[in-house]
Amino acid sequence: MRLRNGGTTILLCGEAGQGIKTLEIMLLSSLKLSRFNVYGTEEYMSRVRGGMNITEIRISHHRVRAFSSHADIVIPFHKGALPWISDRISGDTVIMGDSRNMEKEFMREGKTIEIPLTDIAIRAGSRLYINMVVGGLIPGLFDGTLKLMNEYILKRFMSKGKDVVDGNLRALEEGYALGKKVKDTGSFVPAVKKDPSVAGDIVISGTEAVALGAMAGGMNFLSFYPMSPSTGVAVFAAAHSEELGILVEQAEDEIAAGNMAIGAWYAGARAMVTTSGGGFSLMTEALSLAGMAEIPLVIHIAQRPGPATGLPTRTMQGDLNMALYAGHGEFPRIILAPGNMEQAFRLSGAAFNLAELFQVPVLILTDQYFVDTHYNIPETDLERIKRDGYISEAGEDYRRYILTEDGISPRAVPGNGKGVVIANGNEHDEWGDISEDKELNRKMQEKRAIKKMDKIRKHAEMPEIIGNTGAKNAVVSWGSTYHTVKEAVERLEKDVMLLHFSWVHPLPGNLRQVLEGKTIMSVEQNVGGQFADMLSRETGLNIRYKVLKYDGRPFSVEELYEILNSIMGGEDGR
Amino acid sequence: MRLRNGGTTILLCGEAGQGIKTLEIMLLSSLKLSRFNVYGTEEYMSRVRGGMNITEIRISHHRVRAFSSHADIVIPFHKGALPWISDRISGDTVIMGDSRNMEKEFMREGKTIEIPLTDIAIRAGSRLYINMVVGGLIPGLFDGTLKLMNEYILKRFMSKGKDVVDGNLRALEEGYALGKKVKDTGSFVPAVKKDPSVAGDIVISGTEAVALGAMAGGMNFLSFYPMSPSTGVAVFAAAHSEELGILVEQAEDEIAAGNMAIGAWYAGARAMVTTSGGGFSLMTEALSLAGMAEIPLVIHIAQRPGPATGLPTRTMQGDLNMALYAGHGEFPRIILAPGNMEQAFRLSGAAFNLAELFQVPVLILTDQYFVDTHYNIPETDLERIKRDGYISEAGEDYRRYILTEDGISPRAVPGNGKGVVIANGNEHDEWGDISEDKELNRKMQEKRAIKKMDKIRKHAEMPEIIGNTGAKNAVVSWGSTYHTVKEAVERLEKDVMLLHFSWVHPLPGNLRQVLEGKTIMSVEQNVGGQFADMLSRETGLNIRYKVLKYDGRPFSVEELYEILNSIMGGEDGR
Amino acid sequence: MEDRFEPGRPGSSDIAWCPGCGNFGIRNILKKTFSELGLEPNKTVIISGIGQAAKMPHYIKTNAFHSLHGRAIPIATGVKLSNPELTVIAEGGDGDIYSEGGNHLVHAIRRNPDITVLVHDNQIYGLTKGQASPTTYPGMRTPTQPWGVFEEPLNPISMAVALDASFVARTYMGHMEKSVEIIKKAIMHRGFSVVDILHPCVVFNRLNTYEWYKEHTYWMEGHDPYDRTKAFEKAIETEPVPLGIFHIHEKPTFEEQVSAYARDDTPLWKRAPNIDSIFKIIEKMR
Amino acid sequence: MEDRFEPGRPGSSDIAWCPGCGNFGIRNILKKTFSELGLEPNKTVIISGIGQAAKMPHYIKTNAFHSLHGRAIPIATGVKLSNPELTVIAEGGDGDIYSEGGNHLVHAIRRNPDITVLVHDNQIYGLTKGQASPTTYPGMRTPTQPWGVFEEPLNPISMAVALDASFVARTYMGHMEKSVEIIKKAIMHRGFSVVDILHPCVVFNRLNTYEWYKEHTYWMEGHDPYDRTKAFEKAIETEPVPLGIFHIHEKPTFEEQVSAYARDDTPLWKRAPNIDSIFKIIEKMR
Ligand SMILES: Cc1ncc(C[n+]2csc(CCOP(=O)(O)OP(=O)(O)O)c2C)c(N)n1
Ligand SMILES: Cc1ncc(C[n+]2csc(CCOP(=O)(O)OP(=O)(O)O)c2C)c(N)n1
Ligand code: SF4
Ligand code: SF4
Ligand SMILES: [Mg+2]
Ligand SMILES: [Mg+2]
Repeated sequence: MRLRNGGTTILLCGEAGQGIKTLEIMLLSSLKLSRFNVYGTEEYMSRVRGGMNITEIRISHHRVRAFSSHADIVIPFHKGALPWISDRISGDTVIMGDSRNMEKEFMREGKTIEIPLTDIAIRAGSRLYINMVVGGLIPGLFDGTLKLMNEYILKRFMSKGKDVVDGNLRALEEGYALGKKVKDTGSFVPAVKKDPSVAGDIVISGTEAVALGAMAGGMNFLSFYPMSPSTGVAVFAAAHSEELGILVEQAEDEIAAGNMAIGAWYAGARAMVTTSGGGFSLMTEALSLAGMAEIPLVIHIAQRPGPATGLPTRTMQGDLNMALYAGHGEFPRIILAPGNMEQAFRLSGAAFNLAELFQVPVLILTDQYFVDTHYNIPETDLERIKRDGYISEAGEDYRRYILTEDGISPRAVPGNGKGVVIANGNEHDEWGDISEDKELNRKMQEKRAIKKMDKIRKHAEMPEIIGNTGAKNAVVSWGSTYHTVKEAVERLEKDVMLLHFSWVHPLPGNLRQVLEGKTIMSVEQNVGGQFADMLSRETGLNIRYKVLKYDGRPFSVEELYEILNSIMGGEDGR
Repeated sequence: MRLRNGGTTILLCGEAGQGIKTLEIMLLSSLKLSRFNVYGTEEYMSRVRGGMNITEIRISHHRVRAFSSHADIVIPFHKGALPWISDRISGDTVIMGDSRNMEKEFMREGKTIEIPLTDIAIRAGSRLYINMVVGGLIPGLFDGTLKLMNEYILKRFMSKGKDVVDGNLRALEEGYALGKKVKDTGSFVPAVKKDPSVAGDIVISGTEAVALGAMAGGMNFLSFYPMSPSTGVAVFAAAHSEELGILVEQAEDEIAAGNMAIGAWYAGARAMVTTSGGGFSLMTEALSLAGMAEIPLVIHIAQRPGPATGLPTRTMQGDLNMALYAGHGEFPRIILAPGNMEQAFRLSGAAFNLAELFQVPVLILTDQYFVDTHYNIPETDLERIKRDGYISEAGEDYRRYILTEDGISPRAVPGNGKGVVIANGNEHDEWGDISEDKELNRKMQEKRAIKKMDKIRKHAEMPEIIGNTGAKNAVVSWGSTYHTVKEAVERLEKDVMLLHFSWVHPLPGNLRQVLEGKTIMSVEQNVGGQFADMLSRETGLNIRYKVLKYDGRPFSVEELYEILNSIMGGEDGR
Repeated sequence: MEDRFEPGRPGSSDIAWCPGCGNFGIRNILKKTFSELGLEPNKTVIISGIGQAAKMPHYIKTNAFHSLHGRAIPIATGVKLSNPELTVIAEGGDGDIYSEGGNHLVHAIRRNPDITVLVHDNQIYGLTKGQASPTTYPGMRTPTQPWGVFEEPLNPISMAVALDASFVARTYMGHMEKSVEIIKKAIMHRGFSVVDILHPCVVFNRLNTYEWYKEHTYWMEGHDPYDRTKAFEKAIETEPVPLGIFHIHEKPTFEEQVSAYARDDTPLWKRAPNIDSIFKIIEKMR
Repeated sequence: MEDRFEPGRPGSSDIAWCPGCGNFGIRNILKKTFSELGLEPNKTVIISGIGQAAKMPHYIKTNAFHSLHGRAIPIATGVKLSNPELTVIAEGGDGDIYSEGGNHLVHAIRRNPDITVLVHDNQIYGLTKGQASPTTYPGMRTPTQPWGVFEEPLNPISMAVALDASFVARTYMGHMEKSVEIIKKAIMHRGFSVVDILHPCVVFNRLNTYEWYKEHTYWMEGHDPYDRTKAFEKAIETEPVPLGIFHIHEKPTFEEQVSAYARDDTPLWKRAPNIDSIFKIIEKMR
């Protein structure tokens, strides 16, 4: 199968420590500047040096945003790389680079382009510069520019002295010349046209979209404990901490991170925590506190395969059930799972307004695939959300938990008004003092778990519907798989619609109408089909097929296409 | 409504610190010795002195094991007690005791028996002895014996000196004489006959049943961090630690408690943790570790109302969802929720065999109501379960996670055999070393989350079915409500059956057949109807009515009878 | 003046402590301290954990958050960082702060926010009915340690000195005036202060009674709190137990060093997102 | 002999550490220590947390549990208590044991089980790519502390001395022989031992390099590890950093005092439930 959005997919296969991450960032920016649509994503091992990492770069005339398993070009940076990715190499795949990195069985006539990358790097000054040789090679192959790359090298290696800068630049230019030569001699014919419309686009990653969205939503406090793949959000925020006035603090553990954020919200800040499944496990008690004390809270969970330490640097959507039910006792929460950069920006911002409006925790679920994926989007697609202000003043007799029709009590913060603000993790009366009064105990449970929940549900966003709403088949998906599922479904050209959920919980009330009578296929990256189960539980509908993947690698368009096609073939080709 | 099992219900209403807990234990033993069936339970506040506590004691010719809201006799130990429980006082209720503790509006002709309890106590030596006066009064009223009580006093107060012992004994005897007098003068006519069959019975509490069951199941390690209402199990085990060779350790926090238990199991011990919802929240990560590393684990969760600190000394069944989904990633677990003492004993023991057989965490869910309830049962109803041994030897090339047909790998422990045992919370190969191999990663997920789960499901126990399986209506309940629901349903005399679940998860496969076509009513103590949702999700059946209570107090037979009756009235009186 | 700190709410009149409990004395000490310092209830915050000690905020009028067992310190840190204008106190029991919350104490000392931690140290678990706490003396028999405690008691003073906490003191609540003085200094101290407040639990701790504390404690005289090694020597004395200020090390607070307040000292809750700056960052991603 | 500790499993050959990393040296030290002590792989257990350090059990042959970040100590305690016949080592990084697991270290010291805690202290988070750890020096710029760390570094030695840990030492892995000697003593010591092992992270810690450690550390001479105040004085020295055994306090171990082993020293895993005794307890409930 050739991908609908066409273009070329390049795999860079190296060890940790070979500078491929740097290379990826440089390539994406400069190829975008060269007027290509670009996409990049990484699969890497949980180690700092060595191992088998794969970076995928797609270049296209059209927008490219989905993961493809088929490689048009593979550049192996070390021996062993090709066997490791052999299932992604077909008869069409061109293998480029040092022949010493190519196992014999992969070297086929006309499809192998030997380029002495290492020798060139050594000539330029060090074998470490091999990434720069490739950094030049690829733009050379596609008639791109080196402009941004030069600047990047200057900035990045300045501190290491002129020699290093010059060596890198040399490597880059030699690579470029070589790429041009390969192209000009016709041994490789690039099949990608430029797209002038990308000029004003930005290249953004999931990490950046979440962080920037949160900032736009007014985040001014970020506490965290490092944990892959969630740390990037903290790194990004730390870089802009002084400039934007955001307090960023690495806590001693996730328990402290969660509770610091709760303290911050109690005092009126807009706080977020960024973590992954294991860290979130440790915040479960704090989540329950936020539920009881009605403290807003925003937690970003970048999922990775569990249980326990699992596969720290790989991808999974296995923590939905935990997000739904973490924390003892019963209290409402909101779960969002952006499917693309625009949604990540908008929802990460909106999370703060939602948390403050309903005084509940809001969980943003991404995953390793999502945070480590980059592509270009028009800057104008980033919606400027408004920071709503919901903070009240505390009068003399202020009652933090006053019982109201809709379950929401006006929320004051300490120091804003003459009264005092009493928050309580024990069951309480309207003022916030402990109460064991039977009636009041019941009413407070209803305030939180029924009234507030009902109100939130009315606010729930509908899934994005792609395709013909009258279709007989419906594919449902959530979170990071958006573009991959979309591309696969569009490619299918069957009687099928796609419902993609980025507002995951609570589900809006009228889904049954939309889905009733259709053959429903769910697509998600976990063992149990957690979203499918939730959907079926809430709508009473039967999910006929669960399309699941749980080996820690993202779904590819090709893979999904095959599966969905065979399912729908089975359904009499409808 | 009069209760089916008849008898008399006595409420002792005092403050914390008035010795009513001591009194309850003494009364239950001595009334049982006097050949009555007895039942006792406590509702108390989260404080050490003062407040409003209620102890309910039921005495009957028949077995009494359910909570009743209607009081036949109330003994207020302080002012304010009667208004606090006014909804449990009817025209029939006799109020006994110091008139200074009775509000005017509760003193009705013929139903008030003034007894100068305090004066008698003071005469016996101290106003503190008032509990002993009542301790004598009640056996006196029912023609019981003081035998055990005398002994108990001797044992308990010996360390405080002869004066205290004598004073307590005097108070007891004076109380007894007074009780006899009240009875003999006919101002109170006891309506309870003795039941000789109770002679060999024991009086056991939920706490004791769980602890003893665990001991019988081979528990030899108990780690915990104090938390109401779960601490009793640790207190009981600590008391017998030396005698039974059980290592009991209070950890610095619940995280340590959970992980210590995991270490203990890894080394071959049979370890349990006892905790409540908030503490369990903190064990979530450890649970996930047990799931990944396939370490058996037994956790007793005595539920109380949440979220957060909630109502520390009250009752709720609000943590089922958390028990089901706690922990990041996907792994199997077993959830048991005993409904009576016999089940608590059997299941707490079986938990250890199950944990070891399937190498998964087993969660035992009780609640405050259950652990603080006592009644008499024949000792012979305690099933002597066999401790199965599933520990293998590690050969030279031992593979802890060897892939097998049914997902279970023989489990060796360090030091047993020549080989080494490698457990791992990271994704791993068969030996236990880290692996990022795609195929292996997938297979290991399937081993845990599919194969083992399927195997456990086949092992799942069916619910206890009471009544006519052909009935049109079915009440479903789980855990601690067993006897209350049973008594209410039996009393209804409608076309209804009861399904009570003490094996809660995973549900056995063939429930749909049993329930299909019936009007299903679920009874549980939480806001959301968590069990009902699970049942509906797993069977696809609609639960027509959710009967819920969430004010922190237990369901009473009367209350349930009313609700179920009115529901079934609505169902055309079927 | 002290009446300003009487909450006067429906839920604040029935105090849940046992008659005779040392917590009443601590409450009086706090009311006196607060009013002598001229604190305002609405500019003061008490973050408490869970336990008998942690019920304090219901009986004294300030902003408050009665939170989770062990978590008062990180919450208090979050409050202070978000609004440095508030006077922030974290309060809890010896179980609360030294056992469940032990890690937070260690790392808050390193962070040095300007908050005051008051530990009601009754050397026992009160609310949960008498189990051993980290400061319970060896030999004490409890329901969960019927064999008699044998773990080394935690010495919070030597630990805080070893971590170079900014202000470290111990008092016994039986000495009202001296306790007020010490807690005043702790609150006024710029940086992280921890005060271990010994107090009897009249129900569960039969050893460390009012008389016991009177007999087994003494006030340090002439101790130089700026000498860390001396502080350590004093800290490891156990019989009798020294009272007073052990250690002071003035150093920049967390709030003074953190980059979020480098350019602007507006409390976080008054800050609006700087959308233009954010979009400037975005533009650079072209 | 040392080959006895080569695992030789399919997953143990590709060592995931970076070339030049100090962890290789620690691995050699451990193999030598174990073989000099004559330990048996199947009677020895390493419980490790999560981090680069914590990968050790894959590259040295013993029983092992590569567990959770921060939790090696409670797991190791559980193992030791269940089977005192095993030699139990807990291993992890400075983030692992001092940050996430800080509370467990504090309380394990109080409990004093006979286990050995080895902290690979590279003063940085290695596996998660270079964030500050509790022992990172102020001023270091990292991806998450681009402004330069300003928290007080944790001094694990002074803290352990303050808590009166049974055996407290520090070494630098660059000194192979001395490190072997110290870790041997730590393992042989009856009671809780903690050894802080300094080692360079050649990728993320550009300050504390092999040269740096050589220049900024020294071996204590003539220090009396039984003098606690002296140990404290030594412990708070930072420039240069002292190496050696700081503190020894021999005292009964947890296992020796716990009631479960009072009558019977059979490891727990070999015990069958004593059903008769249990039913005797039940009979008393009549
Ligand atoms: C996570 C968690 N674990 C355990 C508890 C139960 N608990 C409440 S207070 C307390 C200890 C009380 O002792 P301390 O902190 O010394 O306070 P005191 O009552 O003595 O003032 C415990 C263990 C809890 N509320 N939350
Ligand atoms: C609960 C939890 N939080 C965070 C992480 C992520 N994590 C893995 S290793 C590590 C720190 C590594 O530093 P250190 O312990 O010093 O070990 P090193 O890699 O330097 O040897 C962290 C934060 C995790 N695995 N689990
Ligand atoms: S239990 Fe102890 S600490 Fe708690 S209130 Fe009573 S006397 Fe005070
Ligand atoms: S990151 Fe540092 S500590 Fe980790 S293996 Fe590499 S050099 Fe060693
Ligand atoms: Mg205490
Ligand atoms: Mg480290």
